[in-house]
Amino acid sequence: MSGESPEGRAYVGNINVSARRARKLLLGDLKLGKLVDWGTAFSLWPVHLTTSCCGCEFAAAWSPRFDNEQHGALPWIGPRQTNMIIIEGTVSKKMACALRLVWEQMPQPKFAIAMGACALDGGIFYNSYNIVRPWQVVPVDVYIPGCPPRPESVARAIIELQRKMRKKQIASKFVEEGWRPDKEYVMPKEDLCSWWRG
Amino acid sequence: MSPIISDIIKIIIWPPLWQLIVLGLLLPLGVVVFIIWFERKTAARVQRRIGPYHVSPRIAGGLQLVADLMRYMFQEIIIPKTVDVAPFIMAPLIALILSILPVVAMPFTSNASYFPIGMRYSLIVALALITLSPIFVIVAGWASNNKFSLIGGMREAYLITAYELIVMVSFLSASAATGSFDLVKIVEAQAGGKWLGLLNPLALLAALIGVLLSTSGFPFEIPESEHEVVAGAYTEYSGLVYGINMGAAYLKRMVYSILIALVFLGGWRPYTPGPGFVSGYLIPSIVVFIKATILMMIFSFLRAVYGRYRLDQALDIAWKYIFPLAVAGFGLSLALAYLGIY
Amino acid sequence: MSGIVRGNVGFNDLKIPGMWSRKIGKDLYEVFIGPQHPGSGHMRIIIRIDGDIIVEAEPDMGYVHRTMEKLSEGRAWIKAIPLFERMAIHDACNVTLPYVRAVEKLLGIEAPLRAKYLRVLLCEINRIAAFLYGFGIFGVFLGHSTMYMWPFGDREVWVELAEWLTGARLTHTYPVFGGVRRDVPEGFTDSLRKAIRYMRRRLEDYRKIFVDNPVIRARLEDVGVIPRNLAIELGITGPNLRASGVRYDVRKNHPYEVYDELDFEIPVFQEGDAYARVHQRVQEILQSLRILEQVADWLDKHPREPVMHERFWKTAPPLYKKIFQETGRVKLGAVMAIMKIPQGKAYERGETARGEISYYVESDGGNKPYRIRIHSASARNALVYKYIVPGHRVMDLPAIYGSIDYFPPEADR
Amino acid sequence: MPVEFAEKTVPPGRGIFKRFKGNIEAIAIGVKYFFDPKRSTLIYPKEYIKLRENYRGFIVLNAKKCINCGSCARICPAAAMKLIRRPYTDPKTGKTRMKLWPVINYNRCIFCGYCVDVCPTEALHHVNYHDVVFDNMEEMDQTLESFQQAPEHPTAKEGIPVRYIIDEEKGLVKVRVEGGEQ
Amino acid sequence: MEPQEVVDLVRRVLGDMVRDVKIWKGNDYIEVEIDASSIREAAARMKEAGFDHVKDVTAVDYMKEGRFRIIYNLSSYNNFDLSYYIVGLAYDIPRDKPETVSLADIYTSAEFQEREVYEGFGIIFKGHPDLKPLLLSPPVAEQKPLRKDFIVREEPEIKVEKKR
Repeated sequence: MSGESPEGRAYVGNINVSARRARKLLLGDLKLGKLVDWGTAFSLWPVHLTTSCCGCEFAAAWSPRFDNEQHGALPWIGPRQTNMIIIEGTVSKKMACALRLVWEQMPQPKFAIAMGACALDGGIFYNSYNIVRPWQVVPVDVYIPGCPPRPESVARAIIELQRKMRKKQIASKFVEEGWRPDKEYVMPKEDLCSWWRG
Repeated sequence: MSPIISDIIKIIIWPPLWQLIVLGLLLPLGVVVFIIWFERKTAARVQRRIGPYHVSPRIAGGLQLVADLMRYMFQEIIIPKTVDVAPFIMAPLIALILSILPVVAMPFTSNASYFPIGMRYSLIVALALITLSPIFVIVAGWASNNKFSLIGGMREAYLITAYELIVMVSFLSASAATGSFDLVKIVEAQAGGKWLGLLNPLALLAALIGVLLSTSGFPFEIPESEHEVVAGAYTEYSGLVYGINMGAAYLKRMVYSILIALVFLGGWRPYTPGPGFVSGYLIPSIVVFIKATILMMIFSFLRAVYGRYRLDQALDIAWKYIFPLAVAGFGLSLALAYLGIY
Repeated sequence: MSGIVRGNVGFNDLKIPGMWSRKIGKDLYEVFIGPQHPGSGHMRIIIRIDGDIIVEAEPDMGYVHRTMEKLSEGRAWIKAIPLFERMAIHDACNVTLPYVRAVEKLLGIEAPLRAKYLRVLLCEINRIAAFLYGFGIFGVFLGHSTMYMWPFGDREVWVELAEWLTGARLTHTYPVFGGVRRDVPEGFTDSLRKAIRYMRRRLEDYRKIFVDNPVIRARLEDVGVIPRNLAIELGITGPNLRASGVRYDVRKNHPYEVYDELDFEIPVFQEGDAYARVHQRVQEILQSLRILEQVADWLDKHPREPVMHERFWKTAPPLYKKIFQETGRVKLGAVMAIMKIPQGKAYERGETARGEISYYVESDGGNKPYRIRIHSASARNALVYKYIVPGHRVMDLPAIYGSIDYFPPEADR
Repeated sequence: MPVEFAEKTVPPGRGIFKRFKGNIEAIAIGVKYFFDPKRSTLIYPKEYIKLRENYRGFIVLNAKKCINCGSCARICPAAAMKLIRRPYTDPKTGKTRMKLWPVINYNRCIFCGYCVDVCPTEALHHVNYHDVVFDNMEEMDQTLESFQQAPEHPTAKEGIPVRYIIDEEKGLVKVRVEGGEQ
Repeated sequence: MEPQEVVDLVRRVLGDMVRDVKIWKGNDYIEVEIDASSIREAAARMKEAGFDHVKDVTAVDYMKEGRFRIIYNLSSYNNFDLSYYIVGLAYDIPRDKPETVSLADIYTSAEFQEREVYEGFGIIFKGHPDLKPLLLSPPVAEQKPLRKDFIVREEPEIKVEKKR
């Protein structure tokens, strides 16, 4: 709670140092990395940011017929409690700022799935003056083609992400080595949010 | 048996320790894990889908909560710059402790050697402790320095005024009937099938609705109503602290359910506790917990059937209908006492 | 609902029920609802609240504005069909049909009768699916998660039918200039009839768990009342308009395709509150089912015949005709991509699930549109937030939002 | 056909009895579906939907049939289909000339099926699956070689194919169909 | 009601404000051209005549002729016969001085649409209660994207293959 202190002299109340130590103990010494990967893989909660019309299929992907909750994914309301974002289609210039703000509000480790042609290379709106490519705004892990993709594709993307996470141990690496660096952003925040109010 | 082992066993079944660690912490936590899983699966079943599954296909996704817990454990805990850090962190922890604390006043058996803390006013103490934790929801909402958190906290504050009285009056109607504030005596008075809930359904109904109001269960899930105030007072919480918040809410409901099971549903009856640890303590507590779990399941089921009331409607219902109902229940209890049934 | 004022008075004279006037002071609390917010979808509503009462509400739209009007000016005529479809992909046929009809009007052609029936078929399937979508969103706004899941599950029945008919779940791109792209497959009408009977049965379940649920009634009755005059003044449309007692439906007032040959009625409710809008949608689903039954009967009675206008089908090579006879798939002529449309203006309207959509199409005789102006149902309904929401409580906002059935991509175009 | 508008009113619902009945009905229907959910959920990687033959999935080029007319690229609304210059050896005459071949970019493709429908020789066709995801965007930009075969369908190896049929009682009913590699 | 009757009605209501009337293809769209100066008066009269709401408000940029045409498409909800027709109340303003008057106080349904025309074409509606961009963010709206001199480029059909 009080500012930085040299490593090893953690006194009661310094959360950062205590967290670092706990992280070292649990992941380095106790080798809980696989458990972390397993837990994170089966608890990918996408944040409820509907950027565009792929939201229809996103909603259908959690409908009784496809029910992605079976993979442990539960669309959740606030960004603070989630760890995944599914970019559902076009991101307009106005929404891009919101997307970045939501992404920044999410706790690490976090992942992004780009859904639909618009989220990849603009789709049918490739030459529109009011859209941005989502991979310029946030670092994307899995891409789903289609306009809109089928709900199974969303499930397939989640499975793919789970597989990647457990194979490459992404989540535990994030936790152990610190977070995903910010330099992966293609577009700086000033470009996106210069006009934002709120 | 060597004396050391028997000493260890004695320590384990030493009533205060058993009560606090096993019944007060571990068993409720286990039940909460089960109930959250049950809630998701029930909702899924009513909604014609399957719910959590692939995490452990053989036990129908029973490990889902463990996975969620693992994620929460290792997620970054964000403390925004604008929050008041000390209350922001402390509020959920205190709320969690206060949610479980009422268990110290709750006996799970009539066998006096296994009372946690023997006291004559255990019902009053339990109710008093239960009603402390909402204060810290308001503190959490205030400390978060977020508009939605503040609104959520204020909603909780509004609702406290409504449900506090209902809960008090409806639970105290048991004292009115049995003439005692001691939970043991209240349960023992219900022996022989004279469950207060059956003889005085008005008070039971009022208590159930009061519990729904106070634990923000459907249809009164207003403080965390996600479509206006995102996550209510918990909007800014992330990682493990948010998990603690959620756990505290369920533990509170668990404690309320235990209290209802004791006061209205005959406690450990129809089982009659005997001497010794197993028959004098273990089985009666399991009976109580089963009753409480069934109540929790009913509360969970309502999520699948109801939407949520508006804030003013909830207050309206609470004051205009449920409070008179609770008072009527109290009157009925007095009548029962006058007739000499207890 | 005695507060509704009838008669020909202007907006300023209206006494709006629930309107709570108070001088706006300094102690207002400004809350931004959206765009990341489950209670607003991809738009933002800026509300200023005093206690629990909303004093001012200001919709901040455009988070999904994809500049369709401008993009259509740079593309061939036929490429605008999938473009406009993205406005409301779960209501695709209804949204694109008026554009296709406007261009057909400029060309001076009309689709063959069978194509008209097929268009109506997909329109009504889309309409039901879109209503169910709206119900689902509405349910979750009121915290009723089962009412989210059930309509979304039953919507899959209609999506499945549409997929069978057109080959895509949502973005059918079904009507094209002069006709449609597929004929009905074998056994389609039997499944359609089963789906109709199933839907009628399910509506009873919806009534029990949602429409007649006392919690839902309490949330919706006398909330978001749009009086008749105000509804006309604001120019809102669709089920919201009819729930306020205005007798207006493009399918009746300006019949297109074969709607004037079909036997159906338009329900009109007088109350104008959120609850009436729910009932309005239930009744409209029933009427759509009625239309579908008639269309299924017609399709059963009539054999497969070309579903493309003579002008495009006459010159089709034998291979195309063989493919159509075998699979029902209509091959498009290469002329479609480079077609020039005669100079002129056309205005065409259509009734989507959310209300009226209108296209103003202007051609300068080239192979690209000169100007297309779209005004969609949700864009018309957006005014409701500014004029109806103030005076209500904060928790009424999701109820009103859901009952309006607002779909941001459609509003933002 | 006369114009029909039917005036309706909302059924009354106030009063203790009506409210009580409403509550009971709601809980009863919940209990009914709790015991008999009539569900048809697809357990996804273990089962996959075998889509109908006319489904507009990924697009495959049959280069033997292609006459290099370029109609597909001209009609593509998303500019996903592009023409590239590649040498072509005519098997009959043995002459090598530059020709324009279509390639598709799945970053853009909106699966509208215009290209397939406009192709005069049926050189393009859809495959009936769609649930493929990619790790990067370069993979999705097809070359002429990769455009001649569809992307790999991962679920076909993992699961069993099912199809949904419409039922009066249950809505959608899952039935097992032939196919799949397992 | 025949289209000619609607034309007669419009002529009767608007009197000599009408410059030109055209019935477009399909016989349901009637374009009435009036003077830019008399638009408020015309709109008020049309509203009294039963055209109670605005279907849409739009502008068309005739760049070569140096003018914007602003069109208010009116229709009726109350009158069943009139509701079949759309009457487009059109007037021209010069392209180099894009200013006109707002009808938002006469037709509330035009309020948001005038904001849309404002952001797309940069046409200023005087007297509008809250004239600011509706859909676009301010930096994009400054470019006046719906004008014809703002060009969005289509990609060519032939791809220049990258060396791999």
